[in-house]
Amino acid sequence: MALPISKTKALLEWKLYLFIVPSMVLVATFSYYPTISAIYHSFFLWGGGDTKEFVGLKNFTDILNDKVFWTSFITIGILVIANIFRMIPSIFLAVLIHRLKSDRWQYWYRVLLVVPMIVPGLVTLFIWKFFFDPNLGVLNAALDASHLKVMLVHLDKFFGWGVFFEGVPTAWLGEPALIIPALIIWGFPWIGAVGVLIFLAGLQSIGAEIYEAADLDGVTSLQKFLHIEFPLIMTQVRLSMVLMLIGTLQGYGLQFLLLGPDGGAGGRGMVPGLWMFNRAFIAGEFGYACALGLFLFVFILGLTWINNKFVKVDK
Amino acid sequence: MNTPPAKPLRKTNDLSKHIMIWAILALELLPFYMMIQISLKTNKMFFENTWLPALPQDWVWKNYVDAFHLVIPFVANSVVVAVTATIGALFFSLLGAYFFARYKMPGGNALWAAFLLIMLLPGVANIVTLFALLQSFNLLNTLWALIILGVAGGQVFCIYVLRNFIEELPKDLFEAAEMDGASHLKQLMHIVIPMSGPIIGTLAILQFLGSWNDFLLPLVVLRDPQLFTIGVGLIYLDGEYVKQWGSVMAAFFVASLPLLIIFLFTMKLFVRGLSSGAVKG
Amino acid sequence: MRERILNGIGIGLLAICFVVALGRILWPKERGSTGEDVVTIRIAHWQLETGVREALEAMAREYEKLHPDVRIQQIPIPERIYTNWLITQLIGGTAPDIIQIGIGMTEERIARFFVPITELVEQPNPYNKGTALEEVPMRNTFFDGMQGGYQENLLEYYSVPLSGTSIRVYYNLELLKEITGSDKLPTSYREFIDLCKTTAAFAKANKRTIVPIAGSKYNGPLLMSALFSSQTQKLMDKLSPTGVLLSDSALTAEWFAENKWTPNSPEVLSGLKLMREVSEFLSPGFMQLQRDDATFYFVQGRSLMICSGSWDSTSIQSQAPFAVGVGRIPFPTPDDPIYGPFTKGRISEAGTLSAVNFGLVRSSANPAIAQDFLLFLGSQPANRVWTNVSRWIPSVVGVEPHPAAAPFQPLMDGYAPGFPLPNQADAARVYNTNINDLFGPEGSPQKFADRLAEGLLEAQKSDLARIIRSTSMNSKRRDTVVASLAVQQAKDPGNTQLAEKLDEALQSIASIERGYYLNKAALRATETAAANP
Amino acid sequence: MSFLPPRLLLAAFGFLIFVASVLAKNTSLQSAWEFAEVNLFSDSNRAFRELKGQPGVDERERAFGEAVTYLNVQPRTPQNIARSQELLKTLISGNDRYTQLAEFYLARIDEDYLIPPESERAKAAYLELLTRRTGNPLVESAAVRLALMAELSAADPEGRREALLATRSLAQNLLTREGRRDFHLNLGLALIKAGDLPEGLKELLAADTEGITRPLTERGAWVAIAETARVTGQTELATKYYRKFLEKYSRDTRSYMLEQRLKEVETPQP
Repeated sequence: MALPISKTKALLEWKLYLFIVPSMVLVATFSYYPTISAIYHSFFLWGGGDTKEFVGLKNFTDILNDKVFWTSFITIGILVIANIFRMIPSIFLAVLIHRLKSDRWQYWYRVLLVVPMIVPGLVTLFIWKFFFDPNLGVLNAALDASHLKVMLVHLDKFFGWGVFFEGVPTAWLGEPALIIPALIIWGFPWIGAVGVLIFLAGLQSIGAEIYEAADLDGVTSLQKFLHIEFPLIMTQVRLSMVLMLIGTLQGYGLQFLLLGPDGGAGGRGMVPGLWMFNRAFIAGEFGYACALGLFLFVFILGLTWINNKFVKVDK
Repeated sequence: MNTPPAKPLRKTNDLSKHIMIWAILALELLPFYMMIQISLKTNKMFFENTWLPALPQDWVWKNYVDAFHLVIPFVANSVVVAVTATIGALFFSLLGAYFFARYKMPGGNALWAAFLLIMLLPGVANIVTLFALLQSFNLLNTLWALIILGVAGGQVFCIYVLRNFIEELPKDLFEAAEMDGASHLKQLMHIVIPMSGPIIGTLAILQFLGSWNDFLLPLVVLRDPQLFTIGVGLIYLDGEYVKQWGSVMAAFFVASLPLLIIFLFTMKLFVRGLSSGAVKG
Repeated sequence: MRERILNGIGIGLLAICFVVALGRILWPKERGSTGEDVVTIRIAHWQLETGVREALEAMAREYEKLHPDVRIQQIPIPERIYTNWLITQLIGGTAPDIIQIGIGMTEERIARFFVPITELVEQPNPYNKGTALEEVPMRNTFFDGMQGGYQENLLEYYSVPLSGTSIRVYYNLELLKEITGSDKLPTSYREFIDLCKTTAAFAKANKRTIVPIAGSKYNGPLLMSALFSSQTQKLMDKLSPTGVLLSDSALTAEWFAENKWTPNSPEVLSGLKLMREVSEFLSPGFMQLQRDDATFYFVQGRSLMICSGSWDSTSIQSQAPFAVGVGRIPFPTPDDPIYGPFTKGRISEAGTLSAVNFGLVRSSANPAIAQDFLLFLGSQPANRVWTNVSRWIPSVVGVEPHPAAAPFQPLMDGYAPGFPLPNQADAARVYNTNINDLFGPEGSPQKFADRLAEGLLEAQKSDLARIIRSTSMNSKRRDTVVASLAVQQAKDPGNTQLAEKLDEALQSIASIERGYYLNKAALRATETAAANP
Repeated sequence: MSFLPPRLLLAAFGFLIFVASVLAKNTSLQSAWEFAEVNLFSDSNRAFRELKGQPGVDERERAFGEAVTYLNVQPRTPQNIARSQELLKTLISGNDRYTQLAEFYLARIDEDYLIPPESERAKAAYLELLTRRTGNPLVESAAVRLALMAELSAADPEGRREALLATRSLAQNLLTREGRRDFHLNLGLALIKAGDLPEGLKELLAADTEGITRPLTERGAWVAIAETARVTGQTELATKYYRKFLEKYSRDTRSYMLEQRLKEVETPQP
């Protein structure tokens, strides 16, 4: 931690404040100013141009009876929980690579992990849209080939989902009930290259002797993970969880590209961020979008505050 | 700082682990493979055989010729923006991180909280206000706007990571330097930077990647086509109504070529940086 | 050590790239001289279809020949991101001089950022000198009287149209011959549906993965909404007061609120039934597919037909390795057993508005030159270049369309379309999010009609409230303008130009207020309807 | 960029303020009105405020200018609207051009700017203004507003028809051609919508005789006249207006349909 410093010495070291000034100025003008202006505009009826009308708290009272906004929190809730489970493969891969004997392989796997990072996002989007294509897509072809589709059709009749039908290719992004599962399947092995490398870093600080002791007591590989490896990378896991939480709550890019501004069939893919985008750019209500943004900001602030308070992990 | 990497001494061979790792990596590398194999095909060839690469003799090199002509001007702009933004971001964040890490200065905690708060700010509604701000500085339609936004955007994450790193450095080094009257700037130059090679390398690459792939900001800020960066160029290709998938993928590959080259050379630095455990909670 | 060398090379390479790139930017080798005397006029649009950029380039070169001191720069922007790009450029004041008006354009933005050209188009176009249209006011030189460039609620002309548009069905003639033995295109809806059925049977029998009509969330609705509006023709005649020959969203909303039509009225149900029947022959899951997926299907010979606009003709003709036939949308005829009773017959394309229209931006650095270029764009000679290079239909009278564009010429014979289903922001959301109940495997017209009945009234309330707010903002802006004109005219009675301006302003305000009160009446009716269902 | 010593910066700033105020001095009322005419409301408002107390400036015109521009200074806030009302109230005494305009705009504020609107007060003000036969075209546009309010007053068509017919008497207060024309046109369209075709047609014809100068408005009026005449069986009136329309506006999206209608009307049905 930073060295404590007495008041008097701090005055002597005033030059140190000069170090933080440039960053503060940059952040104040390009991050804080737009937010303050967004807060200012959330009290106006504003179409993005410069004609605006003061309407006081009307935008905020409108939020209360904005049904679409509230139902979008259900979808985002499911996605957040799903994203927590989607962190498991990254940890699993990190542990796998860590436990390899040869150093050579460990290095080359790290290199291979980084390669997907340089491929433009549009390519991955193309592949996944291809994956979900009802007619020539991989998912439907695989389901048909493996006769899983037949089983699904029976299940559908039994439970009455009204989603899977004999001979009708399933429109994964066209069917309201399938939109959330499709969003979760998206990016299947769910490997975050940076995440895996960070976890690997955490695992490296485990000394060889701990493993020897564990082998002697005949500890199974699962217990080894739970008692040795996992506690050590807890801090990294919590950090990436917080970043994931913020990213998911604010994010709408994938939904927009895949499902369009209305959140796809049945509006099931609607998430708060996408609704903010819809109100601003489709309905032209920028003031209202600012109010939504402010509400979302306070909501995420609350969540991260709770997270820091109750998920205490000693360093 | 960290004990030599432990090698778990176990007899069972790692075959099962290798298989699982290769299975996962195969899926991760699928987009990379598809990009390359499609880039050598015409639409007709791609359509007949989507997944397997075409036979070498009928590879369509014309796709790459078109791609180079289209993408090269964008690459030049992107290189200028990405490099300058990365250098600027790291320079200022190093200074900032040093301030937080060196002493618990009065007001330090308040500033730190202010910095963390920025990560939570939702973006969409204030693109319009950000734009009006750039307009008041008449930075619009210039690469400078992208550079400054890149530098400002990178501050929070870089300071967060660098602060942890500098705090881990042994304190006595700083006290010794202070004894013989070294100013804070000298301490930063002679102690912090030499020791934080890998972490700075990592942050540099992440920053570079960030501004290389970004397309919303350049699209909103730039108006003249000759200033467009890679991200915007690729959106054009994706915007065509009847797409020649071959040349589209070839352009994507050419766009990621500079990244590939830089990675190949600085790979060790990057992997060690990420693995140096500096990125902590 | 090896690592240090590798890093050195890497950083070195990057440094070289950086220096070369920086050099390229600081001393750009601009085409032609970019000295102080050359004025650059920028023109932005979203038509990335094949042919358009080439046509605009050709017209720009023609104009540059006439005016060597002007350079025209074209800025094409993909459709998906045109709205975001447009709003920020307009607000930022860095917008190009001339912009295509259409996507993402609300009346308030047009009034705020674009220059009304009503006076300009009342006089003949100087660039039509030496043609038959030399004396004709510019407004009258376009096939639709420039209705396409006219803003309903602002009561001003704001843009010059370059092209006409029409919706057509494209046919893969080779496949058609293979399936039906002849290349005769269906003319009526009955023949069209029978062709779809034979195609589906043919595909099943020969195990060919062929789809009768290539569909997407863009192409599907194009065909179906045209067919739908044939079913509300007679209903609209019955409801609309005389003198209103064009569908008006405020009137449709008021009729809906007063239960004069509901999603369950027979005409609307029949329209939905028509859409459902056609959707069964579209590619499965078409509501999830994008526009380019459908074109890709058709061009690869995976579907017999595709319904799209004339704007796709050049792209399709140049990509398709087979001969392409073009036919009119097969509307049900009055004697059609199922869909006959509600329709007056095929829909006239006289109502087709001229399109691809460009407006003049207020913040343009040199408005005079930009306006001159806009006049040039709308002239007969320029329009001839347009149709011959882009192969799209011309918008100016007396210009022969390129042979490839001929089948797309709007066909005047026919009747006015009926009103479409409401498509304002929130009504469209109700429509889009429940569309699966119409086209889905278990969907049906009745089910979708019930969904609409549930959500449409509420959505219409918020849409009407939004329209009223934006018209009110527009009418308030006029209050100060007309006050200034009134005082100036009173102080200088002799000035006829001022008197005409005041006279014009008073008439346009009277009509705007009428539209404002029509929407208010519709909103009141909707509120009373919502209050007691 | 080199850092200017603070003292020099302060001096430069002071000088700038001085130059701005000098520049404003020679703006005249005319330039202030021109700003307003081209939607530059904030500049116009500032110009009017700076002209306060200047020699040779007609204070009543200046005050009216300031009041009217406050209506569109951005952002539009209740305080600005209140300032506009106060200024307009100072002009009510006397009976010159600015008194009439001030009363008209006070009514306009009641009608559209106040939240919630004071429609009754606005209606009464418009009525009173019209009976004073001001002969000012802008003030006479109040008649159109009264007609529109009447149309909205009743929910059922019958009630609407009566309310509209009641406003007919306003016509004799209108001394200007523009006032009469716009009133007859909008009253006619409203009556047709409420279902009273014969009376509506009379009003439209009255508007046409006054002379509609705006092509866009003229087209709508002629189509309405021709169609209503056809439906009410006045075939030669319908033929006259169909021909008038097709001759002047041959290239309109409605021309094809009107040609069809003309054929129906010309050849007397057997």
